[in-house]
Amino acid sequence: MRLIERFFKEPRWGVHPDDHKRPAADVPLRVLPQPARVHMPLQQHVGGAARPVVLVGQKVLKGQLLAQSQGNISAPIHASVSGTVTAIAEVTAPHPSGLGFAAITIESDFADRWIDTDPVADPFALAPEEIARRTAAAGVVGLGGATFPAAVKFVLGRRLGVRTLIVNGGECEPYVSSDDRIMRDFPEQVVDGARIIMHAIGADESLVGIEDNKPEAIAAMTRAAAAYPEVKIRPVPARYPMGSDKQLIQTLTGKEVPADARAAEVGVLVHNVSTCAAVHKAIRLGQPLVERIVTINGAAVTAPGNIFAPLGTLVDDLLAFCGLAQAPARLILGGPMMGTLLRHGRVPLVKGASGILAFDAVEAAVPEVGPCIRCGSCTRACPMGLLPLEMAAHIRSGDLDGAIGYSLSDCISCGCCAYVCPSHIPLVQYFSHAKGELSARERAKLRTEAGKRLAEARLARLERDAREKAEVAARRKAERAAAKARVPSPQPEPQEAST
Amino acid sequence: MKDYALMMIGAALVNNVILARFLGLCSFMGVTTRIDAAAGMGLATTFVITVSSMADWAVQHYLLAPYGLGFLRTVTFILVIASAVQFTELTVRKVSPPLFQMLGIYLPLITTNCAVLGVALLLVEGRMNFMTSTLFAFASSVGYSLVMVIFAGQRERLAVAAVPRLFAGPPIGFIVASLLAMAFMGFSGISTG
Amino acid sequence: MTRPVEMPVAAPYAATPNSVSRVMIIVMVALTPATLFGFWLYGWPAIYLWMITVGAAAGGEAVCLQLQGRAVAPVLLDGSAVLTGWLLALSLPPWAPWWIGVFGGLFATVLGKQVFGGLGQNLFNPAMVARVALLISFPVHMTAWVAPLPIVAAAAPGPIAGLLITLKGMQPAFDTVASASLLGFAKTELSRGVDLAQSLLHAPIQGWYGSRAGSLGETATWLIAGGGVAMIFLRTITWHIPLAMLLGIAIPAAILNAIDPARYMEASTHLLSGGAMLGAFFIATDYVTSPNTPRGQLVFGAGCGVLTYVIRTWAGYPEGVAFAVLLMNSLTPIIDSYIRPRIYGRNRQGVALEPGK
Amino acid sequence: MFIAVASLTLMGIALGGLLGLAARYLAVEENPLEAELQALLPGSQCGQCGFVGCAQAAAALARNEAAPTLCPPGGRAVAEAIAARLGIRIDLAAVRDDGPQLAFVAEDICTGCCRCSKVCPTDAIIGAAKQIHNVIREACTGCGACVDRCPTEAMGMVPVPVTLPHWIWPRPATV
Repeated sequence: MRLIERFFKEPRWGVHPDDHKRPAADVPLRVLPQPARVHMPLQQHVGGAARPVVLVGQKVLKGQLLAQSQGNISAPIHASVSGTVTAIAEVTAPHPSGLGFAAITIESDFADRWIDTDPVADPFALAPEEIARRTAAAGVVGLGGATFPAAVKFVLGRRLGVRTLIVNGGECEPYVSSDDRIMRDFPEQVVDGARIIMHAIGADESLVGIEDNKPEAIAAMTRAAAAYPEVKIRPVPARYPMGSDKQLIQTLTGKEVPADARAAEVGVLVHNVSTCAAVHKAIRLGQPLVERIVTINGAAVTAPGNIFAPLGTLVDDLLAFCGLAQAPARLILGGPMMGTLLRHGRVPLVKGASGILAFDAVEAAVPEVGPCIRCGSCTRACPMGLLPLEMAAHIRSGDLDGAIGYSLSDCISCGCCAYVCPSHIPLVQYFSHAKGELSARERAKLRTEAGKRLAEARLARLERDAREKAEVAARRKAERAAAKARVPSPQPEPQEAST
Repeated sequence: MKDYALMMIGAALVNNVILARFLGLCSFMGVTTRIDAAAGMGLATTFVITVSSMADWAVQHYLLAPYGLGFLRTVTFILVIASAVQFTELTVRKVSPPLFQMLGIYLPLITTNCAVLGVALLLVEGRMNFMTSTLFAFASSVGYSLVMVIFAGQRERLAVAAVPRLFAGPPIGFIVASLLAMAFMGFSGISTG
Repeated sequence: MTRPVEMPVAAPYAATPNSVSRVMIIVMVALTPATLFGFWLYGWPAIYLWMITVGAAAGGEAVCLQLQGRAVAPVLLDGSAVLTGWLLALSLPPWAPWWIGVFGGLFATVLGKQVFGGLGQNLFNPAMVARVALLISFPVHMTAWVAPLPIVAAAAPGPIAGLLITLKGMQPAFDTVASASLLGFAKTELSRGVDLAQSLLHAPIQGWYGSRAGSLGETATWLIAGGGVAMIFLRTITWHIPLAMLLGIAIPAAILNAIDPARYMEASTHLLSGGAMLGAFFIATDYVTSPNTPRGQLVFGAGCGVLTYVIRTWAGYPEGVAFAVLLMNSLTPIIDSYIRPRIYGRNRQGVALEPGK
Repeated sequence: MFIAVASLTLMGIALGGLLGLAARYLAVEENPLEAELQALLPGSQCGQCGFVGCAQAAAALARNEAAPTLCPPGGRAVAEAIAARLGIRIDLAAVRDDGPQLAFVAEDICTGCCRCSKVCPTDAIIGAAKQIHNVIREACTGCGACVDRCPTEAMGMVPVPVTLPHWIWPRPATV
């Protein structure tokens, strides 16, 4: 019977990897002791990097503004411990390149003193704009991994008249359970945050999509939402990538987000459960986003589980707290499907980091890559309906335009294709490479255009200079001739000054 | 009616211009790097073959045969074909500049595409009437277009395949063409059966 | 094997347990019952021919890899060359001489596969390329069938006699078992003007369980189909191509049989004879040379079926599966480039959906 | 003999007349190929191709008198684009492409002679006479015209430094 069910009832997209979420998900939440030092990167979000407003040597309190947002899409950064700013310098970014980015380093005084906060007793009395303003000031960004500034989405949702808020409790990445934990331990915060967001965008209902492999979270959330009929808990089938906005929207509402459009244009807005909790803290308690729950998991970890830790803590400190059974063969920030490879653990915890995985040699083993046998597994797995094998073949032979013809831009890099590939072809890397090359090409084009404009401006300038010089010369000549004509009159030349 | 159908199947599939008669091989290798270019070439050639074979039929029956000018056959046929090609070129250039770009030099070269003259000469040999010869010419050129498009699809895939350096390019193209010809042999016997 | 850390590896950092060799092994296991039945039915010569063909295919692959300076062992171990040889052997007359197997096996892996760059790069099904090449080059040997002579039967050749048959060709002692396959027989009779109602009365014996003259793979129809269905349930293949291909044969056959039963055979006869089942489940479903999308696979399968029927019925060759598969293989790139899945957020033409709807 | 000559002549005249009519009715304007090619070129008029400027280079390309690989600052991408526009195939391996480059001034050797800033096609070099010059990165097109002009060899080219948002995943090693 199960076989038949498996055969006919599975969604037509996605994959079902081993989730490895337990036992880490069932371990009670632990709080990381104050780290001695934190590094607060200026760019932990999509958009412009924040601009520092503190000086080296300055004493700061927990929650104090360190760097303010710059531009329309940006987010401020706050101190996650109290102490002294010791440096504003580059640290290694959580990025596969291992390149650095700017961060503010704070030496902790272990006092954990909060700055004066401005709690709001009744957020529903506030104007929606005020909620968006406070959320923006608290530096809340999408905590599911996208790290898009939350307040920008509030304003957008309100402008486009969004009626449905979708709260994303999908958390389909294997190993990771930080959203699960927040729903089990702080369901009231999530529900309250969701209601505040609904108020901010003017939505009538919110649908909380939770994968059915998290029954405890579903139960806790159902209890917390019992008093609020507008908040509906909707279990969804556990299938990767259910936590992707587009797939969750389709599963919960049946709506499809058009290509190149935003979800708000079909009347829905998606926020992660952790983002909801962060909004709750930002509004009700006036606390900026300075801490988060992060899953520490993987076979190299002695005591896997979820940790409540200040942002900016080094990955090494988090791993040391959980204990390492062996030197990890592979370090990943995020989940195994879409996470970021870390070259070492001296990388700060950023807002969008839901998990840190330390794999042992068995988990980290990369199977030998073979040629594509065109089996079509990737095509069946692709949640976007793309043809990964064709795109990769074109990219491999250097035909990027061919890959664009197969709609490379619609790829969400979920990794389903590379996961199911029986030849273990690193398809996502092909696509990331091509996307990078294409944006480099785009930048080069913009640069060329700018160069052309500058060159034209220069030519115009040279022409003008030449013309003016010629004019001046001509005038001088005329004047000289005129002067010669009437030698006796030694009049000064008033035009000279005007040229 | 059945005879016409069998004759057309025979001309298009069994005795395919390219795969069985080995005519028009230069365009077969030259313009088949992209499906749309091959389809455009097929259309242009279909037009040229059909129109010129109609004209050639008239020339043969009202000029060459009655006055015993058989020795002028090749010259006059080429004259007719060249005019038809010129006309097609002007039309394509007007109607579809991108196709004109893609076909490039191969468009005027339809003149020397042996498939065109070959079909015209086959018609004379076959001593067919006007209707039959026009249908035969049309079916032959449809067969030509079909193989062009099929082969272009395969070349598009070969372009991204990891063909060994030794065989990359025309060699693997000819191997594929031979395998394709083998597959088309499956149709043999249809027109006689 | 882990790669050096210097070159970053992109996500995902998890992989399916499936692999190319696992796929090949499943297909081979699915073929095993039918093959063993064929061995039992045709005795030692069939076993030798199978071994020779598989060996030649694997040997051809090994030599090509060696010439290209690529590692031989890992590629051979993926099993694709063995499978190609196996499928080819199943489509040969079981008592064919050794050089048929050698020529076919080499042709399949060298010209059918390795010149294209190896696994995954070929445009035509290697086994069918070899079969068609053999059929065109050696029509007599390729249509010399024998009546079933179970290995346990007293008249059956023993291991030594069987070896002689494979090495030296048909021995006079066994002339009596020479037979024709049903499709070939009917075609010959029809061309002599004998209609089916007459000719089928004294046609070669058709055992319902597959005991009849034919290649290894065309006799054990039900075992072949069973293996194919098992592969569908194991998700090694999908149902689209087999179903479409069988329907593509059955529907025109049923219609024409209803119109003129004296000229056109029944649909069931068409389905159960020749390489129909083997083709539908094991040959047309070859990943490399068939379309990727379900809709494309339906078109491909239906095309294979209809062409098989057309060639069987009207063309010169009694059996059309191999030709049909090759012809549809040649159309696969075009099917793939025109039939694509609908992309999320776009319509079938690839244009973005309207946000209003 | 007469019939043969006459019939061929008549056919020639008739078909020629028809084509003449067709040419009149199906006339198309000439493709603005030159303008299109010029749009593809970097337009910094650096002169490294041997022509005075990009317009002249485009004209030469349109007349088929120059190779699509003529533009060093454009690198592989421009060569590819031109070849695609002209419908010809080129050997891309022959194109040297070290990736985008930037000019830099070695400040300890610069004498402030202003020669480089005079030739810079985009005015990307600033600095008054007798002052150390500097390159505005955003404006530099990497054409390299300044390098040869420097009397003290203080000008050089460096690859554009890789930054976090501009980092590109390497293409996987092919098997």
